[in-house]
Amino acid sequence: MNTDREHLIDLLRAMVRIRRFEERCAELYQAEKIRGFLHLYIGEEAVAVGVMSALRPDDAVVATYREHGHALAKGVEAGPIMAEMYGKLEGTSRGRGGSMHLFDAEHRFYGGNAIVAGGLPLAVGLALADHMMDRDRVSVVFFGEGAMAEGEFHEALNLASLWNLPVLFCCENNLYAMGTALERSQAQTQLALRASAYGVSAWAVDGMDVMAVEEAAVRAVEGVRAGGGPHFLEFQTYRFRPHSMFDPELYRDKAEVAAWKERDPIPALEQHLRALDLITDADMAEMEAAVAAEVDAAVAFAEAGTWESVDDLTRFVHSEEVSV
Amino acid sequence: MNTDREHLIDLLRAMVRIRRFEERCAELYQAEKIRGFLHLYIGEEAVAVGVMSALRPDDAVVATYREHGHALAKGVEAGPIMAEMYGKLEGTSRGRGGSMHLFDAEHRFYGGNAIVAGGLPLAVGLALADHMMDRDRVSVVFFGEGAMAEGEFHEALNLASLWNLPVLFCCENNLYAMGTALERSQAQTQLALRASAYGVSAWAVDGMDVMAVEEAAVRAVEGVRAGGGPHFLEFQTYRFRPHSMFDPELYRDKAEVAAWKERDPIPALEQHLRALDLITDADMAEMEAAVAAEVDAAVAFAEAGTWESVDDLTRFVHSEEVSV
Amino acid sequence: MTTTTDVRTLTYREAVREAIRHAMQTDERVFLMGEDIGMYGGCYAVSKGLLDEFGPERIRDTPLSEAGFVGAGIGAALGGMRPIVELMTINFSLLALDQIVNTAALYLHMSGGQFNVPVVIRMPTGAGRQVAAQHSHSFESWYANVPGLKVASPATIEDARWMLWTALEDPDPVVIFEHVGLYAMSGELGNDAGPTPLDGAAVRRSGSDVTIVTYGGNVPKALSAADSLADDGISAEVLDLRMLRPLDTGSILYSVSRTHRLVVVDEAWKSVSVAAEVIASVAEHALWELDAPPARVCTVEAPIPYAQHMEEAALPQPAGIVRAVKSVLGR
Amino acid sequence: MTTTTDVRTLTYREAVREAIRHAMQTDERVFLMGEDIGMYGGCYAVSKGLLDEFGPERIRDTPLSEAGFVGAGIGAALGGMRPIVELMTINFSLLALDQIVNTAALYLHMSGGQFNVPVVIRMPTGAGRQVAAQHSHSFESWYANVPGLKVASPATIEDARWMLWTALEDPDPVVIFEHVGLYAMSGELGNDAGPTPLDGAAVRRSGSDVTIVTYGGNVPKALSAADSLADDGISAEVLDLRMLRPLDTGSILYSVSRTHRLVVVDEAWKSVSVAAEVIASVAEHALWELDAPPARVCTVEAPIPYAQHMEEAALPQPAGIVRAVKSVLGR
Ligand SMILES: Cc1ncc(C[n+]2csc(CCOP(=O)(O)OP(=O)(O)O)c2C)c(N)n1
Ligand SMILES: Cc1ncc(C[n+]2csc(CCOP(=O)(O)OP(=O)(O)O)c2C)c(N)n1
Ligand SMILES: [Mg+2]
Ligand SMILES: [Mg+2]
Repeated sequence: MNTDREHLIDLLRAMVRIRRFEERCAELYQAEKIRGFLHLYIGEEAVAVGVMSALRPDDAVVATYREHGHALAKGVEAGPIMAEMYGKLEGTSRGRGGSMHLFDAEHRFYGGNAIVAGGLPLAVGLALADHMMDRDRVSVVFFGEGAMAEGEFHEALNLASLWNLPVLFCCENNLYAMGTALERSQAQTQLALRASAYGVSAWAVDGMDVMAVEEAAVRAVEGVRAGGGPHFLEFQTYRFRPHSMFDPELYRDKAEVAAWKERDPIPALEQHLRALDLITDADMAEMEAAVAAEVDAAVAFAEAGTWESVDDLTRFVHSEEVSV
Repeated sequence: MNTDREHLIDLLRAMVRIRRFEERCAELYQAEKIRGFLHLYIGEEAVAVGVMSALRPDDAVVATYREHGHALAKGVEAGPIMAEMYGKLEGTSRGRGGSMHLFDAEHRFYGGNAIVAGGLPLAVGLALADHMMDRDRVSVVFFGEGAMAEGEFHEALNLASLWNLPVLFCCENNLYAMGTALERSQAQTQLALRASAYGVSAWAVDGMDVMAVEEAAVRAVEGVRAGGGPHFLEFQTYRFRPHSMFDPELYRDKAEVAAWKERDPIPALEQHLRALDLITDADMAEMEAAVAAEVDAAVAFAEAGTWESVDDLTRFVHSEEVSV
Repeated sequence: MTTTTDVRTLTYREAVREAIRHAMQTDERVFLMGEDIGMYGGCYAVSKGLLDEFGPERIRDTPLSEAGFVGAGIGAALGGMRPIVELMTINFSLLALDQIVNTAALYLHMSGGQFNVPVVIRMPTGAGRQVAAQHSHSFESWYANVPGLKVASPATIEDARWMLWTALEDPDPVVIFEHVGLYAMSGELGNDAGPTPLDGAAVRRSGSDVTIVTYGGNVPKALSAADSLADDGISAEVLDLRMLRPLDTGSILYSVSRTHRLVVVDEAWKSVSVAAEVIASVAEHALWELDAPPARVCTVEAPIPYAQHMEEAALPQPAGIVRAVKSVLGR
Repeated sequence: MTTTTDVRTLTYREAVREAIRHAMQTDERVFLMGEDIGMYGGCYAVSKGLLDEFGPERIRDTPLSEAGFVGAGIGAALGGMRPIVELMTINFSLLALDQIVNTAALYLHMSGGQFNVPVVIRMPTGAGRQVAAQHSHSFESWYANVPGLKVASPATIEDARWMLWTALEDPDPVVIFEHVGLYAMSGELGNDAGPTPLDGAAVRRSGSDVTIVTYGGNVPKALSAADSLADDGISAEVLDLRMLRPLDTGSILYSVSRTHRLVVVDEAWKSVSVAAEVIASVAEHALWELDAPPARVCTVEAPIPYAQHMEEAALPQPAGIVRAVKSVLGR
């Protein structure tokens, strides 16, 4: 895998970007600038960043309601994402979707699907289209370990495997589905093993180590693109924040959270770079400053945004012109 | 297992009963006495007979649209079953269900569910009730290999295993789901292996050998009743007839059907008994005569049946009195 | 006339919780099953605290498997239990519709009267919390179309507290819709209150100029509209359907036969809504009673958007109800 | 006036098959996906022979996974294909409703206009073949409630042959319901016939005394009722809705404004049916045009029974339509 300095610093910057962006989101939620459900990815950044760096721009991504990090890592601009959370017309979805429904056709970012496991059949279909049109693109779908109990997960894995489709299934196993711990939702908690029962190549990866994530993703994406059929990666990770801003967190104890924070992927990579003398305080300060500026600009963009006219409520219920 | 003469002859009689009953059904379908969908179990009798002989009367059975054999083996009388197919008021379901929807509360026969895989969550719930009420009953659900692609299969197996419920999952792998061969519907065709991925005890059984079926069922039922959690049995069997009376059978060749007919469970057991000199021509003749008489009586019962009054169309949309 | 000692104040959320607790204390066959109702405390905090009181067997957290656990609830009901199955929202209930319709609603009739299914299925419905299109819809009308189901829509503290009791006594499947906008509503409940029936609409405000028929989360909106209409000298009767199936056509006709004017408020999309059924029933049975064409105030026919001003504009609001009433009255 | 050379006779089933074949020959992005459409030849033999012509990639048999393959069809549409997804019957479509509603219908609006979903979903609907409660229902009304979907109900050979073409040209999801009772119907098709629109009802028989509004499998029943009414000197207009969403209210109002009497025939259960929507729309927009209360002829509100006499009694029949028309006419 690519271990040169610039690349590692890019990975670090990508994670820091997501972290700072979401820390700001949390503040803006308190300030009631952002409303509805807000699900933060803080703690899991290594997964989206590592996987996206293994993709081509023309590969597709389907994500969940916890998708700010995936959108940013896939190349969606911070401004429109923030504007979307503000409910502004300049948002990725005209302010109609909010935090849970980011979309970006240009970057082949298919949402922002808030039906747990609902995105899996969609990704299978995107891959089916590529397969039938002889395109060597990969479709990547992210979902949590809780989604693996859903029937749609089962049907999607069987279809993708049966038809040998170019799908990369990325399970973000953060040990909880809202308040439901893995062992209370899955009879078989070795998720990669579960997936391999569908005849797909599957393995578990340390989701707190962005280099490990990238290495696994590169291998899996190569396999998928080469016609090796769907692959499944279980990323063992953890969310540092509550499920959503409404979550009283009655179901896990502080000690567990603290222990996982010890494994925060951002300081981990920073230490690694420092140990190799690949990064200096100045570099870090510069990076943080650049990211802070980007987040400020995103907030400014959102603040400056406009409101969609209520006259447009029914606009795009159907397409405006026939796209044949 | 029980290998004494009487018992083996009972198993043979039970299979012959189902075979002759359904052969008559096929004739009555041609005669348009039976209408709608008719799915014959011919060739698979060893499965229902072997499993039922391992059950207690108070164990529950949930079956599919291909359930004549299961109903007969569970103790439902032939007369009401035939009357049901005639659409008569004296049928198991007042003539409202027909071939696909046999029900019998007295024998804890819960249908006759024609939604593929729809019966699995139901069986899980019956078992949950027994579990919560500390009853040592077993709930058995029959389904085809095609049902294993459905999300409801997945959700039911995970729930039963997660909650360690007394369910026996009986997969009747007859290699086809209508015209879809196993390898065209399942990415992983080793079904017992697939089931074991949910953490349930699972193994494959020769579904053409009633003694093997019974032995496996006895072991599995003991395990379930003893609190060992759900078990899964894959019965490798074959339907000798078309999927339903509408099936042109374009999807399989005569040779394959012929090869499986060589393994017909009824002659197989008869030969076994003859080899051991446990049965004579006279015994067989007597058995066939008795069965023929029973089938004739069932047809007579159906013919003599009455039609439900159309005034009762909405009767039992809701219960007639509160059953609290 | 009640004195303060005869009544107490509680929220709709507390009323539902109390109803569940009461049922579980009274009948050991009753249990609650659903996603995150236990350890998490319930997505809308309805079941908060019940896990400690009743334990994990009877406050049973489920995996994300809507078809699976709703089907298991149906099976448990067939097995002699009295399950209360909670779906996290009506949007996710689409994943369980096969079990609710093809099994729960059909089994008694299809079995010739042998297998009744005493299950109660509860779920939050409706919009207004800026949670966008996949969490804000109202599909009650689909359930109201299905014979074999009873469909309840408690809109008051009393019904929130007492309809569940009647539903659990019912031998057949009952689906209860709780509008997310009502959970925080607080109000008085008489200490002498008791089980409320699973049939019959209720006049929440009587009036003589127009009948406003509504249900669930829109009852408060209709009442506030009626208040402002009163300021303009218009006396509006507000009829709360309470049950969407069976529909109390008699009460609708009775009210319309006195007011001769009808406005139906329904948070569902207008086309093929419960509101359509209400108007159709009146047209069939009391056409000559109408002194003006009836009107519907429904959600704009589009997915519910996130932005607050767009969501507000999409949903029925008191101002819109007032406008509709005035136009029906030719004012 | 057409001579025999201008027309040919074919069945509804053949018309649908020809429509699929034509689309697949014309546009390589089109493919057919569903359960047993290939090797088996189609549960209703609609797709018989297409596997040999187009091969297993484009006549794609699926496992029993309704949510999975319908979702995959939606994804393939987003990926640039033009999938025709076949569900074996409407009853099983409940298993795919989450994907159809929460994904296909919402994606374009929820994404602010970025992701249209050009998928066509076909399925048989309706009763009359003695296949009992789990195979005989009519849930079209649920689909007709959902913004973002177009809902088609071809009732003639021409629409069976040509609506699919228009549906495939549509950039958004279209759901097509084919009544099982129509597949064997045969009739003439003009060789000059071409694409039929996804909006607009059609007068199948014009008349002056009463408007019979219906759709799908009940159009032939309404026409035969109109025949016998003619014998009694009653001139009935039969309006075939063709599309259940969007509903052509204009044509309904136009017809009623001439006949002043309305009977709606719908195989769905009466409560909250498309029939209710038709009557509600007329009451809202043309109340004064009605010289008599409108009437509905729908399926008895019970699961469809197997026994032939019971099933017949449960469903709308010409005799019942005649009775309803006469009572609306006060005869
Ligand atoms: C079908 C469905 N059921 C329930 C929900 C409510 N819900 C939203 S997120 C969530 C937990 C999902 O957990 P997991 O899949 O592990 O993802 P995570 O949130 O941990 O990233 C639940 C139950 C939903 N959105 N969709
Ligand atoms: C949910 C659902 N989808 C499709 C069907 C139509 N159908 C009835 S039986 C059948 C094949 C089932 O095959 P399998 O499960 O192997 O059982 P078998 O008929 O072989 O005994 C199909 C597709 C159905 N009844 N239910
Ligand atoms: Mg999780
Ligand atoms: Mg099979």
